[in-house]
Amino acid sequence: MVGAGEVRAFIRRFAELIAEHKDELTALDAAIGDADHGTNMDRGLQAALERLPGEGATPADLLKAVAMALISKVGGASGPLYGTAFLRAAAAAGSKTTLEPADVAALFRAALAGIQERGKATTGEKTMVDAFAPAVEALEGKLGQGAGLGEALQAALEAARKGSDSTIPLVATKGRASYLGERARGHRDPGSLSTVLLFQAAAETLGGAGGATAGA
Amino acid sequence: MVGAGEVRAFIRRFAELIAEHKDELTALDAAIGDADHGTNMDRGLQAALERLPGEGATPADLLKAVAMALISKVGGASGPLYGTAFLRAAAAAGSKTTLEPADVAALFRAALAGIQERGKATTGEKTMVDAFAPAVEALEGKLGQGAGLGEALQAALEAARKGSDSTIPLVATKGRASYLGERARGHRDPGSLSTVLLFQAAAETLGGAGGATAGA
Amino acid sequence: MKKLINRVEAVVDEATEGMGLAHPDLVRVNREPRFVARADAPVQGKVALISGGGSGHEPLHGGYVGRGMLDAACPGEVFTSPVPDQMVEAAKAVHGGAGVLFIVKNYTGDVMNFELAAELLQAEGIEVRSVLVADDVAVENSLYTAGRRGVGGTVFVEKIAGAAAEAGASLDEVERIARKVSENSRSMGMALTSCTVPAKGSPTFELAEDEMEIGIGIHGEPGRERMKLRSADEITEMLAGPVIEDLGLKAGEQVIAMVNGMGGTPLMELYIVYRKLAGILQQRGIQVARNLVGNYITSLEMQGCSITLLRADEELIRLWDAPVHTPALRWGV
Amino acid sequence: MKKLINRVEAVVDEATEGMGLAHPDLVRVNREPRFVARADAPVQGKVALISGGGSGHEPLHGGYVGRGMLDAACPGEVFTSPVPDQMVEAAKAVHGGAGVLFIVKNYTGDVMNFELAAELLQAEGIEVRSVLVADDVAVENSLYTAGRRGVGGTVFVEKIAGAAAEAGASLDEVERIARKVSENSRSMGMALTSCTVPAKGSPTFELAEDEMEIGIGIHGEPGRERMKLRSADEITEMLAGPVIEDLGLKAGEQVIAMVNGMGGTPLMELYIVYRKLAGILQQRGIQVARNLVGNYITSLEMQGCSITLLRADEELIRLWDAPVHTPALRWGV
Ligand SMILES: Nc1ncnc2c1ncn2[C@@H]1O[C@H](COP(=O)(O)OP(=O)(O)O)[C@@H](O)[C@H]1O
Ligand SMILES: Nc1ncnc2c1ncn2[C@@H]1O[C@H](COP(=O)(O)OP(=O)(O)O)[C@@H](O)[C@H]1O
Ligand SMILES: [Mg+2]
Ligand SMILES: [Mg+2]
Ligand SMILES: [Mg+2]
Ligand SMILES: [Mg+2]
Repeated sequence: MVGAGEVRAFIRRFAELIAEHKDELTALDAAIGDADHGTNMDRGLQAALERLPGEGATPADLLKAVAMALISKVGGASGPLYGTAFLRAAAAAGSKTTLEPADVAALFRAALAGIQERGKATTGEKTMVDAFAPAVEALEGKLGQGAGLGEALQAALEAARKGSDSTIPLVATKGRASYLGERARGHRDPGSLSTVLLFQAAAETLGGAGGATAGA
Repeated sequence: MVGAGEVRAFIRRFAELIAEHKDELTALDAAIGDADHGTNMDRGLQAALERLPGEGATPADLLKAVAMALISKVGGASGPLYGTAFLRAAAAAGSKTTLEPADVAALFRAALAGIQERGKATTGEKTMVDAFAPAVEALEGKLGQGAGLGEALQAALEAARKGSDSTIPLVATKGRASYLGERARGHRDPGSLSTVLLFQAAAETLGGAGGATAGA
Repeated sequence: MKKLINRVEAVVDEATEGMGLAHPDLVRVNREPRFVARADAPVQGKVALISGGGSGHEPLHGGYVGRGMLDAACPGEVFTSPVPDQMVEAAKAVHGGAGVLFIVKNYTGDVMNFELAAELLQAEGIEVRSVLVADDVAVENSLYTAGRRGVGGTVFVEKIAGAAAEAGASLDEVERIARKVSENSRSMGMALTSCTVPAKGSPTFELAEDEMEIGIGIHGEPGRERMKLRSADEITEMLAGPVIEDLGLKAGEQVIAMVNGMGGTPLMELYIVYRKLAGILQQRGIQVARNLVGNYITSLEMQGCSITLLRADEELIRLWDAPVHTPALRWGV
Repeated sequence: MKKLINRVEAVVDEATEGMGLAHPDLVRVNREPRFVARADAPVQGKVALISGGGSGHEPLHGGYVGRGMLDAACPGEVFTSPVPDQMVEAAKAVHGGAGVLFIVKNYTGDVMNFELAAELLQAEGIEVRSVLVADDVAVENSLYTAGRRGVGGTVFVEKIAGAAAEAGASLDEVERIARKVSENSRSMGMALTSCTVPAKGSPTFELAEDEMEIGIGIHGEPGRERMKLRSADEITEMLAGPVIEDLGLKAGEQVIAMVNGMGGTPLMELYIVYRKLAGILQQRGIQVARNLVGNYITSLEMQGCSITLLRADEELIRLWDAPVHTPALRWGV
């Protein structure tokens, strides 16, 4: 089961993974965007870590703190998008202090809905949605088949990875990469990689015993 | 003896040599000046060729045309300096239609005086004067010893070359190179090389039979 | 990376602070959250114009704060749109009770952050409208893209809508004018060199010594096409042609024209481009009513230029000529 | 070489022509010989101010032709001083019967060409005086050099002497003011990158990725010293220190300050430098009465900056504030 401790570990691990992949994310953005996705996400998540509420905070409190940090520190497209995602996840978590596997799935579903409302992208437009949507579907699918949360999150991560890979041959129709037309082909969408990292953090920290490398 | 034909050949050859060494002159100026000496001199001498008066012109007419072209086309330090030199040479030639060796020497002496009046440089300041002054002295010296004009001009050329070499280790106290202080050491003064070319043109065209490669 | 900076993280704060120190009579800099406001704001009864966007486009937007132009500018990190907090606090600081107009360059990030800010301000009872600038003809229409980028036309919208607001026009009227300018502006840009985002430390793209990018934006994004370097006259034709076509300019019409440098281009070269542009327009019977030649909306130290044309009528020219007094644009005062 | 140009030989002519096309209300361009004159010249009874020099420093000098500043500017080839013909014809075209003042940057070539022009004009009965600008503290005094170079102080001399002339001052008086400004101005500059003279086609010097030149002039000459790159604050100290020392500025004095870009430096970086300069001056009790931050006297596309300070008093500030209307400097109009 997922409590505030796991959510906190998830947030820490996401921040850690973004920091580790900061240059890679920025390099991807340099190829088809404006060379700031890694810097943006890192700035936002570092701010989130500073603002995380202490003992007694609910999962929703923690997720909302991340949302507000991302909205008020990132700027760019990814700030409002991930910010809205965390805000919707917080709303879905409500006042619960522990989350069942189905709650976790609902939370990611709400996050995806937030991203799509804010950004108006569907899959195939070469954005983070291409990783996020299949990941949420895999998570729900696996849980529906009776798998444990750990296994389901692992499947979500793999789906996110595949989804991110699927952006490589695409032409973009949303975000900055859309300005490039055909020239965007052959490059991975940077936002789809940060989404992979989000699901990696989730798989490592929210999946119970399976989450071996849960945050420091 | 030197008539208008030889003077015309001298001017043509000087222009030709400058054109050939244009990039080298500019490269020298790039090291300790502002990268335009070759372009400047070439622009001026091409203009001079266009303006050269035709048949019936005296040596003075020809020299004056070069002076006016240099003054009105070169700009920079070298324009007024060489312009004044040719103007004074024209004045020294007066209305003569042929010039004796002593007249030729007087003409170069007048040119040097013009450069020094306009630019206020003496030898050792890392300028064209370092090539021009010893060349004129060598010319006068050789003629004084009874040598022919060809031999004397050859000596002048060698003195100019030595004089130009002597600028290499110097710190400059006139012209742009003076701004560099110690950093000017180790570089040849570009104006001293254009002066060498002037004496090379003279040796090849004004020295009588010795002037083998006289102009096209 | 060679830049006159101290720490990479402090670039925008220090530059904004420097602008405040240089122009204390014109602007006031707020640090947390970061915005640049008119020194005499709020001007009671006047519609407040607020713009903003990623930094690195200076003088846009901070340099256009002052009498007859913007009431506030919100500088984001380099090439990153500002966050909603900035627009919210700026609006609270400068609005004079007659409503707020956001001038937003059409980029996903800018649009979403200004949208969030507008939602927050409406919730506090401050009326906010937004006008998008989307003038870059290098981008296909929004069926295939996030929509055209906002580039040079932004300068025209800020100047002309600013003049309307200064003259006391209502929010409806200022919005109408801003839209009119936005809809009648088109731009296209090119790059000879890339630029280096301080936080990244190396050039965003690489161009060979004989290559150029045509159809670039203002964020060091690669353009639509890379091609061999051409002469200034040919480049000017490649930029001006699509702009004129897309605007559908006809003989007898008037324009306000801008030849804009990308930050690292000598003025001499911009005048060479303007020379050709003037020739092209004259040949087509299009009259240049007013013009700007210089660095007005840049991409850090990028070398290159853009051309912007605004179809102008008497109303727009009158507002263009109205006094303006900002750090970067000044006349009539 | 990457430049927005057509033919190397046509660069200066085409840029000058472009400037004329962009500002027909302010200037008139003469082609043979090349000069830029005030559109309303000759102004009868007014002292005519004429300057000139190598091109590549735009907006200097052509951008400063107009009401309250220069009557004519004579652009030479890139980094090459103009020829006497240009000054002679310009003077004949713009002098209004009250004499001519040449404003000459102290370079051997400029000095000699203006000298020749003055001799020719005097012979025609036109009274000509010359004021040398020699404000670059990076150069040792004239015992060891051709004398200090004329750099940023030139902008101040042209503005302030221009205001005096516009106000109807006599030749004696305009000359006195110009000398006063020249004697009270000091500058120092630095480069992060070299620049490429079109006719040469490759950079004048090479700087490693972690090097800079301190004490450069405005012709792409190497400076007095090459050193490792430092922070903007340290660089500002290295430039401002010698300028303040050499002027002997004391607490309580006032200055007009300029942070000038060399052509390829983003405005953002210039404001970072200005921020530090303002701090240094404040700490010493020196008051900045007025300032300029931007590209005012450049070296083609060079990246770098220079700092110029002018010791100012009420007379100079009053003339500084007087209306000016030129392509590059405008206020009060
Ligand atoms: N409309 C959109 N919907 C979903 N995701 C988007 C949209 N636009 C952009 N993105 C995502 O945002 C990422 C870029 O984020 P970032 O570089 O931080 O912002 P910016 O593009 O403003 O510089 C893209 O890689 C893409 O995944
Ligand atoms: N005062 C002077 N007297 C004599 N020669 C000089 C003087 N100043 C400069 N020169 C010569 O002029 C040359 C430079 O000419 P050039 O590059 O054409 O002009 P500029 O220095 O104006 O660019 C120098 O190499 C030097 O030989
Ligand atoms: Mg980005
Ligand atoms: Mg030179
Ligand atoms: Mg961005
Ligand atoms: Mg020169």
